[in-house]
Amino acid sequence: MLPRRILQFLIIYVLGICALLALKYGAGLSDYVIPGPDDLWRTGTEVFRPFGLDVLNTLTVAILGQVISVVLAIFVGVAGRRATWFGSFIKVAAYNVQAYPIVALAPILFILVGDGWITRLLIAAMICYFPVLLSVLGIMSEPVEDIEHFYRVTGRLRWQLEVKIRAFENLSKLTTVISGSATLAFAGTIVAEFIAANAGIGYSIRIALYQSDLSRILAALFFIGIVLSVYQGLLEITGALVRRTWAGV
Amino acid sequence: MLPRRILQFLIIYVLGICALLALKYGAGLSDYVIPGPDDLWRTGTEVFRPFGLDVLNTLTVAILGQVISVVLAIFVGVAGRRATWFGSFIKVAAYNVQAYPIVALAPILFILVGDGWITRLLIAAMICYFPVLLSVLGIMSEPVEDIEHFYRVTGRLRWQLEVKIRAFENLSKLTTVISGSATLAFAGTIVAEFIAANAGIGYSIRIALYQSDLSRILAALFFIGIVLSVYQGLLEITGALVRRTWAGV
Amino acid sequence: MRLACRDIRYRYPGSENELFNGLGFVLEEPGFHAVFGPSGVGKTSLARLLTGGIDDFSGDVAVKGLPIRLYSHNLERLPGWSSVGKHLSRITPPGREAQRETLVEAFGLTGFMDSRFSRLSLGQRNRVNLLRYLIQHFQLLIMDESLANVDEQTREQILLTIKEMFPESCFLYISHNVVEVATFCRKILVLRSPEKSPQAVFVGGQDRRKDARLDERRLQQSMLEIVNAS
Amino acid sequence: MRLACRDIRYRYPGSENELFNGLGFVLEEPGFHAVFGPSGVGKTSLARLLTGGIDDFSGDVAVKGLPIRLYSHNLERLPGWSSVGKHLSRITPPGREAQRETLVEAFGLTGFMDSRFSRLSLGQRNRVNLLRYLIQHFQLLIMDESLANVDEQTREQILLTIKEMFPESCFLYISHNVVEVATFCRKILVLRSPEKSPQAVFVGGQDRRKDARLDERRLQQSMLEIVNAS
Amino acid sequence: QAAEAVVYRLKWLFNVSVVGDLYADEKGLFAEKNLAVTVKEGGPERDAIKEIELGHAQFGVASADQVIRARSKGSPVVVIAQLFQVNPLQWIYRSGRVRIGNLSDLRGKTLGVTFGGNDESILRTLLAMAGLTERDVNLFSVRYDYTPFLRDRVDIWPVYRNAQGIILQDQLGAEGEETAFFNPAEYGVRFVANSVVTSEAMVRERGDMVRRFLSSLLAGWQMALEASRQPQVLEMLARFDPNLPPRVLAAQLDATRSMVRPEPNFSVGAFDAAAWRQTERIMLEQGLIPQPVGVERSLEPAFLP
Ligand SMILES: Nc1ncnc2c1ncn2[C@@H]1O[C@H](COP(=O)(O)OP(=O)(O)OP(=O)(O)O)[C@@H](O)[C@H]1O
Ligand SMILES: Nc1ncnc2c1ncn2[C@@H]1O[C@H](COP(=O)(O)OP(=O)(O)OP(=O)(O)O)[C@@H](O)[C@H]1O
Ligand SMILES: [Mg+2]
Ligand SMILES: [Mg+2]
Repeated sequence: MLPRRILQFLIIYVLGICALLALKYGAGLSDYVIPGPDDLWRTGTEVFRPFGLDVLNTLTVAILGQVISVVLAIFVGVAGRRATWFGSFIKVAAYNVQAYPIVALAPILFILVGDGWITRLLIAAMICYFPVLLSVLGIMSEPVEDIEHFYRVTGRLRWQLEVKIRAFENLSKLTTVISGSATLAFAGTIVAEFIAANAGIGYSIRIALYQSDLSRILAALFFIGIVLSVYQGLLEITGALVRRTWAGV
Repeated sequence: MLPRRILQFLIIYVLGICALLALKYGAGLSDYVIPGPDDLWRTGTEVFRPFGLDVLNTLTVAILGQVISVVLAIFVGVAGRRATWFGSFIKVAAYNVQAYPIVALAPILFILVGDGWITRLLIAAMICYFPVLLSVLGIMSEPVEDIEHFYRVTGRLRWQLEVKIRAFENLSKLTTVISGSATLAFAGTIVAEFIAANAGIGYSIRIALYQSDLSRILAALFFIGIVLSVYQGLLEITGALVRRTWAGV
Repeated sequence: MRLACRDIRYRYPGSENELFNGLGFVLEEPGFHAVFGPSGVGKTSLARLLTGGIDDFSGDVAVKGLPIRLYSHNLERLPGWSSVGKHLSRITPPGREAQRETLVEAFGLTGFMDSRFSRLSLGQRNRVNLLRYLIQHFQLLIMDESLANVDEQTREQILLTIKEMFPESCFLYISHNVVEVATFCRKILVLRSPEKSPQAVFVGGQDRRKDARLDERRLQQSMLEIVNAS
Repeated sequence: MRLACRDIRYRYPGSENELFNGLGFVLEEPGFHAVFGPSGVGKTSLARLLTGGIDDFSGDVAVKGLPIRLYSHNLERLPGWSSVGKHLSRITPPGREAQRETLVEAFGLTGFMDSRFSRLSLGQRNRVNLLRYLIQHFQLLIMDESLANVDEQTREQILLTIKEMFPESCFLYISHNVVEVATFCRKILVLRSPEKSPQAVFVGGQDRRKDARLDERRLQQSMLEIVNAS
Repeated sequence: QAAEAVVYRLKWLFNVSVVGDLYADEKGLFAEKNLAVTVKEGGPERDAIKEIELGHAQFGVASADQVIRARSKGSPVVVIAQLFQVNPLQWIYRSGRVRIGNLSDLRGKTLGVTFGGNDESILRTLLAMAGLTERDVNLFSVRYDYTPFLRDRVDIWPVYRNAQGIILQDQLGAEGEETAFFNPAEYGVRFVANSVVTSEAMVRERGDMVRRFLSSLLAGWQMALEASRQPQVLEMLARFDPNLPPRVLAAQLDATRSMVRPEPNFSVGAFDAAAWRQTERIMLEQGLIPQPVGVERSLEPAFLP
């Protein structure tokens, strides 16, 4: 499963590069608009080590950010699941924060928490949490009548149990969303690095952009893709494992 | 429901402003770091019309972007729902595209589609589609055995019917995600405007950032919040309507 | 105890016809009673109405001495994350453990306490579900087709055990089996279509208990009355 | 036609005991047959095994003359987006519209064609679900407790109608009602616990048809045989 | 005695534009004065003035427009040195295809401009001087990447002449395209760029530390720009900015030198008060500040060596 995933990523990547090269030769674009294959290859070997390390650096932040965001999303999703005033208030707050693009919030964030690692983490978590939240809200606000009935009528339906039942009944949806959201945590971390950090692959992309070096950007995309495929694959395997052990299938 | 939503947004906004002001006076910060109430008020009245128009401009792009992204997400979600090689290929492709931060893809986008309106739309759609995709994937890959059995054994389970059944059984989850994703379409459009446009509220925010004018940014956040609350509220009402008519509840 | 309905009128929102059209009855003795009637006549609806699941009806439901009224039906499920036995022990009120064990035995479920609910057969699910209701505190328990997917022998054993263990409680057993309700139930509330008046009538059953012999003739008589009434 | 099982062995993954332990039987005549046995004995499992739902068993299932084998059970649902009538007409094979109408009538569902499935009573759902299978092309239809939540009178009418309309087809009717299977079924496959050998035996039933009188004595005899076999 | 901890926030990434700052740090010039300086990279979302006010930094680099804006909003910011004597913000163009001999040549051209940025103020001033209105030119909104310029959709494109300017010149040169720079200063617009800032409180209460810091910093700049140290400096730059080939780095360093030390014996850091006044006037005219702030009063030459 994991090797397949990586193979699939490679296919996509190669297809993308080929499309760009076709465009380059088709439209006769010069090397500074789209770099040629030799340039790509040279850059690729050159940045192999540094970008590899950068991506791993980014990955650590992304993983942490994802954990935070999943916890946050579950928290907000659980708090906002009811159709009460407070529930909808929580939802409005959570939605609005999301609507503000990070770039607009960044200055305020810098004022509040300063710069560095925490900001990077926070931005990653903010970008990642919302999609998880949407799913959690959808799942948590729909009763599973045929299971909950007994607990409700016998006065046993604490919120923890309610949440547990709904999570369990939608386990495969939840694991899909959570493992998929790794992608977002990654993208979020990169954005954060882009605007606020001095480490990580996002920072390298910013420098490459600033130096107008498309081959470096393409190389960075390659590393991002590989590492993400692996991480995502591992998450999916974990998801399957959780399903297996919890559901005893 | 709609007025309540707006009221809730106002409460959140006012709370946020108060927190900032408390910080300002607590730490004795100048208007340059955090603007005072008079400055805020003046800026607010000054930008009322232009920002209002900007936000509406952004909204139109966001709506279109959302429509595109929902269509795309459903398309990919349906194509990638099966546990086949092709299904997982589609998924890997869709996930990878998402992982690349827009800032890194922007140069490639500009090469491919040029700048302007289309790029803005595309970026909005790209940011918005992924969370919807995750949910659609989760929903579409889980069979509804007790309904599908009949159609499967009698050879009637075309993919359209399968999709329809699963969508219908998860209607409230889907509408939650789709109406929630409006937020993302909005944020996506703003990001796109930030990096690629010369119209819309994102563009105004960028200018305010360059001029480190926090009062303008706060005013922009206000308009974004209001318009988004209304749009989201309308989407939710539509969602409820769809549920009512389709499910006949 | 007393359970009295007076002039109940109810129509499902969006449906054309009244389901209950002046329904009324009074039940004053505890015991194992039945609700009987053709499919679609409103048994489930009546049960939900008596236990708070439906509350936009007109008319009165007066209840005395039955503070806890539970409704159980045959499509309920247990959560899937641990075995049936674990779930049951978690929801056993303190002091009822022995009762639970007796019921597990009588219900023929001894071998299935380590299984997950989703791996049980339909009849096993029915039984597990009913069992967990029985060990709760209640004065009235409505069993909506709770044993519909259980074989007759097991069902008989279950009914006799319940009657023996809970002589003071009130049960309303919804079933489509005439012989069964006539045999085991004390009073049978026969529901009829809304055009008929009265919409519900009581018929006496044989109320058979453990170790009691059944009078075949009187049973035939009860069955006839039930069929005639419906 | 011929439906023959030889030395079927099956154990659910993760379960300790064998469910089928050399099960074998041969059925060579079409008609309305039953599968009978206590709850949890493996009726549903056998049905799924015969229709492809379970395929990791050992032993042989040899089938001749029954190319289309359908399995239906009582927990199935219809999609909710339009009325039952619309769904039924969509899945009616060309030329079977009249048949469908006859069945709707006989099943007592005439008034419910405009309702959504989720608004039907349990017994009504059972009937709608069974009905849609009957109008499909099939040679073997397994009905797993398909009428478990329908009242006796309606059930009788349904069974008689089915037998009249599909005399050539083969049915396997899973039910817990001894009287019913003894009355209406031609052959009754009684499943027994895996320790017993053979694990399945056939008992003859009365195969009652419309307008035919029932011989009470022979019915008693059949019932006794069934009970003794199980 | 333990060194005093100081945070110094730059305006941009580590590259040739901060070569003196890096050199001072590398060579231990701060440590010599008993200061433990943390030099932090800047970026588009960074604002040294705000960080100084919030106490996250003690010194920083800001452009003149930032300083003027902050002063007009009551921020207690003080400028203690002006690093760039010539604003590196200039426009690159393909001299083979585009000819800009005087301001009126801008007519009809597609001009890259970062709306809201310094280059907008500068460009608008230039247009006003040439008697051109927005309708006489096409303004093209500039963003993170250069593709529109690379694909020749825009005639002139704003760059930091000593940094990206050199890189683009090199890339286009490799394809045989000639480039040149359009420098506003040649037309009399001398908008001030990067300067060293700190807070009024620092000046008032920690004058000694300010003096030690600034003298080390400026010494770093002096040394980094001396031709004799070029190999050493290039080696250092290559470490901080490893992606660029040495020839590009050398060209960048040359360009920087001419902007920070226009003459061989120029003392780095001196104020060009007239340019500051012009900067303020431009901002006032364009409505970027509501009223004059008297920017000279925030210039504090007392700490210059
Ligand atoms: N939610 C609903 N909306 C509209 N009509 C409903 C709804 N639920 C049930 N009905 C109708 O009300 C009538 C009574 O339903 P009810 O479920 O109470 O019947 P029942 O006596 O329990 O039948 P069964 O024996 O088949 O379970 C039926 O005709 C059914 O179609
Ligand atoms: N998925 C499963 N995994 C493990 N064991 C199972 C599974 N499904 C059923 N069983 C077990 O296999 C046995 C036979 O189940 P099956 O559903 O075939 O019984 P049945 O004869 O249909 O019973 P009923 O009359 O109650 O429906 C039961 O003991 C049940 O617990
Ligand atoms: Mg019912
Ligand atoms: Mg079964």
